[in-house]
Amino acid sequence: MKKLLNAPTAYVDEVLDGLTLAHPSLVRDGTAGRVIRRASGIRSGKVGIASGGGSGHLPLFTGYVGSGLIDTCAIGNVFEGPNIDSCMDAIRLANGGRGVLRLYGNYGGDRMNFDMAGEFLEEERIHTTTVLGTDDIASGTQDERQKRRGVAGLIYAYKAAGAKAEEGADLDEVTRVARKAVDATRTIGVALAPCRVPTADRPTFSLAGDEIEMGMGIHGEPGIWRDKLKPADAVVDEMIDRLLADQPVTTGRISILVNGLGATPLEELFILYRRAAERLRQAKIEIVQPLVGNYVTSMEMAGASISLHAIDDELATLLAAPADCPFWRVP
Amino acid sequence: MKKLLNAPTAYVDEVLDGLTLAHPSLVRDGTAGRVIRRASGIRSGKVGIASGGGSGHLPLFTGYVGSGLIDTCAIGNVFEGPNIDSCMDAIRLANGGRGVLRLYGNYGGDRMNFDMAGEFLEEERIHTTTVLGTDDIASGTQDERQKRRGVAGLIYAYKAAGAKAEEGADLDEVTRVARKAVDATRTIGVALAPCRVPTADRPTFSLAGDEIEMGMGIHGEPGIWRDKLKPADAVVDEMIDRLLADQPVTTGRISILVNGLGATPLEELFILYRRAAERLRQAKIEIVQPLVGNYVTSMEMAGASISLHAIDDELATLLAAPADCPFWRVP
Amino acid sequence: MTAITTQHIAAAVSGAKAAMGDLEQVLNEADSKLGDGDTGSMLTRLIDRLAEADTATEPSLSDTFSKLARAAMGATGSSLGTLFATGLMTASRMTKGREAIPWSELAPLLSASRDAMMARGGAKLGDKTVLDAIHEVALAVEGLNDPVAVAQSAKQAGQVVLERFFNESCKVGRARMFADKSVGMHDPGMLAFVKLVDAVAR
Amino acid sequence: MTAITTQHIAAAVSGAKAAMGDLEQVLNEADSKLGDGDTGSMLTRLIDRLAEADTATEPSLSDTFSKLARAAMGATGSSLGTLFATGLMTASRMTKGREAIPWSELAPLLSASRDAMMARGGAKLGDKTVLDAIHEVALAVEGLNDPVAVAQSAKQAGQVVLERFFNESCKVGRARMFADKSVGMHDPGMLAFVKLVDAVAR
Ligand SMILES: Nc1ncnc2c1ncn2[C@@H]1O[C@H](COP(=O)(O)OP(=O)(O)O)[C@@H](O)[C@H]1O
Ligand SMILES: Nc1ncnc2c1ncn2[C@@H]1O[C@H](COP(=O)(O)OP(=O)(O)O)[C@@H](O)[C@H]1O
Ligand SMILES: [Mg+2]
Ligand SMILES: [Mg+2]
Ligand SMILES: [Mg+2]
Ligand SMILES: [Mg+2]
Repeated sequence: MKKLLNAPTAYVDEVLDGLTLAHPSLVRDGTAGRVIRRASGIRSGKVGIASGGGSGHLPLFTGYVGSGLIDTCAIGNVFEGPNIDSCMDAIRLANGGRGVLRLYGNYGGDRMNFDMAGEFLEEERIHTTTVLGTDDIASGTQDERQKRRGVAGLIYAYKAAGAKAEEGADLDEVTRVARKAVDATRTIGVALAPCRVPTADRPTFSLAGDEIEMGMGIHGEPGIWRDKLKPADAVVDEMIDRLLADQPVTTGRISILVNGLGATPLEELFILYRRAAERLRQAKIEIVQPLVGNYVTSMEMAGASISLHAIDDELATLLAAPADCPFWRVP
Repeated sequence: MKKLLNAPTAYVDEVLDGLTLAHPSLVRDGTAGRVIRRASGIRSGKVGIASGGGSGHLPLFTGYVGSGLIDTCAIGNVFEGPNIDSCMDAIRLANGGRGVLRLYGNYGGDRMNFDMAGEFLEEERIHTTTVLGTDDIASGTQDERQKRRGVAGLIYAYKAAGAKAEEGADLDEVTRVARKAVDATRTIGVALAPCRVPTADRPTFSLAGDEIEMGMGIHGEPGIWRDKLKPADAVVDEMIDRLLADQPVTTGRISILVNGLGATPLEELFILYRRAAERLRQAKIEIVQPLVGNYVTSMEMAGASISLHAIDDELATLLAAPADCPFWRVP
Repeated sequence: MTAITTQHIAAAVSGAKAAMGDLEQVLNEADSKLGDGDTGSMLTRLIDRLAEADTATEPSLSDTFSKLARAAMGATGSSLGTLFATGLMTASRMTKGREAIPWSELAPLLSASRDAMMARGGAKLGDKTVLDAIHEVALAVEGLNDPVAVAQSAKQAGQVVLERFFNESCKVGRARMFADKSVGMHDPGMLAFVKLVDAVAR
Repeated sequence: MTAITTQHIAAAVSGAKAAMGDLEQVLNEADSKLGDGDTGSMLTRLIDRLAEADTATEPSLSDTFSKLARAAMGATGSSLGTLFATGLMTASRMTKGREAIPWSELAPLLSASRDAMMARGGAKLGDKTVLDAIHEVALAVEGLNDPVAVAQSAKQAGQVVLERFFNESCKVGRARMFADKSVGMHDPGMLAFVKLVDAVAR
């Protein structure tokens, strides 16, 4: 598991330097430089959206800072939540006077730090709400849905909330649509090969040369089964079946994200998408704005996830609204 | 080297199906469905740009079909040139009555097939010219520059020629800027891990767990040296030194492409970019429109390439002109 | 009779730092089985930051704990690191204005930290987390006022708790979904706490 | 006295197809040393297409070669495949209107194909490519009119040329840059031609 890096402990800061140098619409801010915000700052009178999470998932989280998406992002070390200071900075920097939605994945560290940041900020009287991404169906049963982890599907919540905030909606409305987008989204992943945390001397898990693991988390947390590699169509079929079983698509319309975990080539993602589209067509579900590519990764992990985002008219409108960040653009 | 696919022999067609399903601006055409063209067709009166090459390099080649870029693309099997029929189809479909520039990489099979296609098309009186991408400095010495292979830097030629054609320029002008863009571009790659052709039962090369190879080609062809993994900065320094030695940047301005070969995470590309930008700043070379990401890949090969595209006012204008395809957009 | 002072805390931090050299990859490895493989590297960084925080001139134990808490918070936002910082903040609150506390106050300090960590993280005793280890050590040193006895009991309690939970399953985080897989291995947070107690209580 | 007919060509194609089962990965492997590792899979596909092309009812050898050339062109755009198709096109041109040709005309057919391939690909004899193998076989069967003797000589020539170039370096393509690395291995195109001659000349 070779990596092109310098000191492993400098990894995150060098990545952020490169990211912001290459994309001037993003700037580093915050006490420790661990917040990415829009270069233009928060528009006064707009509800702010602050997110955050661990490093190692580019374009998530920092890459989605942009118009029609999120305003600020607190970023931690690889697979570690952002620290309290960064969370506080991200919330403050997203404050345009109409409150801030905290929108991030449902991970222990992230939650504790955003919570503590909120407590510290109480006296500053920034009105905040929280919505947690919980789309990974392999990370909790149906009746524990609120305990599920947030993975690739989080970007649909960014999109909905970001579009609503850009419209000038108030915090309650932005919060409502973020929650609605989370509720409408389900994801499952399949892993082919692990990644390695830069400071660790071995990969986060190991899989035999002919094995895959269904349902694995984006940090390499255990999945539902581990078995021999199967044909792509069989893998997709199982993923789609599991997603639809967890959430019947009553609206008849979805957006789908076929997401690469990092090391899986675009070619394979298109092979997966082809089958997924076929299956959805058979199920008489219309696909709107499909996304195929590396949207939420785990460094050099190999594999893919599929997210289904069931949309009604409101979510469809928010999804189609203009958005622009270095890694996702809706014209 | 696990792959998510069905029959290895169905790989390319399934990829193209997925690609065109996900991106309706691209459609399959040609006798064997091995041409990708713009859904809108060629605009009458515009010079056409036809490209082509082997599969396995997405987003290259087919992904760059779009406004301000190329019009059609003949696509072969993995690492094989497109066949004559596809080349003929691509040229015909790019013909809007003002001639067609054939713009592709300098590989044996591609060249022979585009040449033969040209001969077969002679009686159809489509006026064509040819420009070959030759940016890979590790594939030939300075005095054999015309023998060098085309790699990631080819997209700069797409951009320049595409912008010029969109302006309404004639074939000679479009050909001139394509050649100028090729002449102004140099690339070098470094590989960390191989890929596998879907029908082959082993990778195209092997590298020890702690080795890298400088100058390796995008099909795994041998490079300049093979040695222990070095710090990212040292790798970048050597790459930049080699690029600048091959082509002193007299214009003082370049665009740079830090390109992932497929399995290398964005994080590492930003670490490389950070250093490259530092080095160019030290050399008092201004960076315009940097590109960091997977633009030209070799499926799941790990590693990166750096391309420098030295620009004068003309190339700068063409680079900045609007362009839009699923994988590269200039607003 | 000795009491716990800022110097003891500084010595504990040095001891912990020295121990992390060997522990880093062991803890990463433990975490990689069910989590993301970063516990060791996170703790290494966190303890490096504690060691960098100059606490020698802090007027009270409370200030020392507070400075360390802030250093810990700056070092990470991971679950364990944040809980660790939460524990330090609690210790700071409980030692307001005091330059030293008798060893017998270690147990209530640990218990209060444990409770604050439970409130913050939402886990319960028995879930097979760092909490169970803190709890066990707190119980073991309860009423003891002799540093040697405290060290002895703490170390012993660490071994006991590790063994007791080895064949239990994790009940928090994603690991709870794969309870079976967590049987027959140590929880990385628990293991970290026990190993650091060992190092500090030499 | 026998002559080369459409039936011979069909038999040669079947023989080649049967041989590819074992040859596919051997040739991929040979190509992976300096090229991109696809020679075997490309040839397998190409020869499958030739076998699918129904040439039984073609009126002349020329039509048979032409049909095969078109099948080959449809199968690939790789260097070797395209050169192969170029050779077949040349054979077609040289056999216009003829239902059969004597075995003694095999040599001029091979020579003409070789020349067309040189013109198309720009390589020279001695560059260590498939051309050298074709050349050697053409020389070896020159003047022979007995199919058994032709087969014998062709097979022998194949061994000779493989050995002769084994320690030479490649002079075309990217491999020329790393001439040293190509010493001590077979050129995949040359190896393919020789192995297919072996299979066809059983
Ligand atoms: N909510 C919680 N309550 C108590 N302990 C927890 C909680 N979450 C995690 N832990 C402890 O933290 C350890 C994991 O730490 P670490 O790997 O640093 O965190 P992360 O899960 O953020 O990568 C676990 O082994 C467990 O002991
Ligand atoms: N220009 C050329 N002239 C003659 N033979 C060539 C030429 N280019 C390639 N070859 C032959 O083709 C072989 C490679 O075939 P193949 O792997 O199918 O092509 P590609 O290089 O397109 O992957 C080489 O070993 C060589 O014998
Ligand atoms: Mg972590
Ligand atoms: Mg090839
Ligand atoms: Mg962890
Ligand atoms: Mg080849």
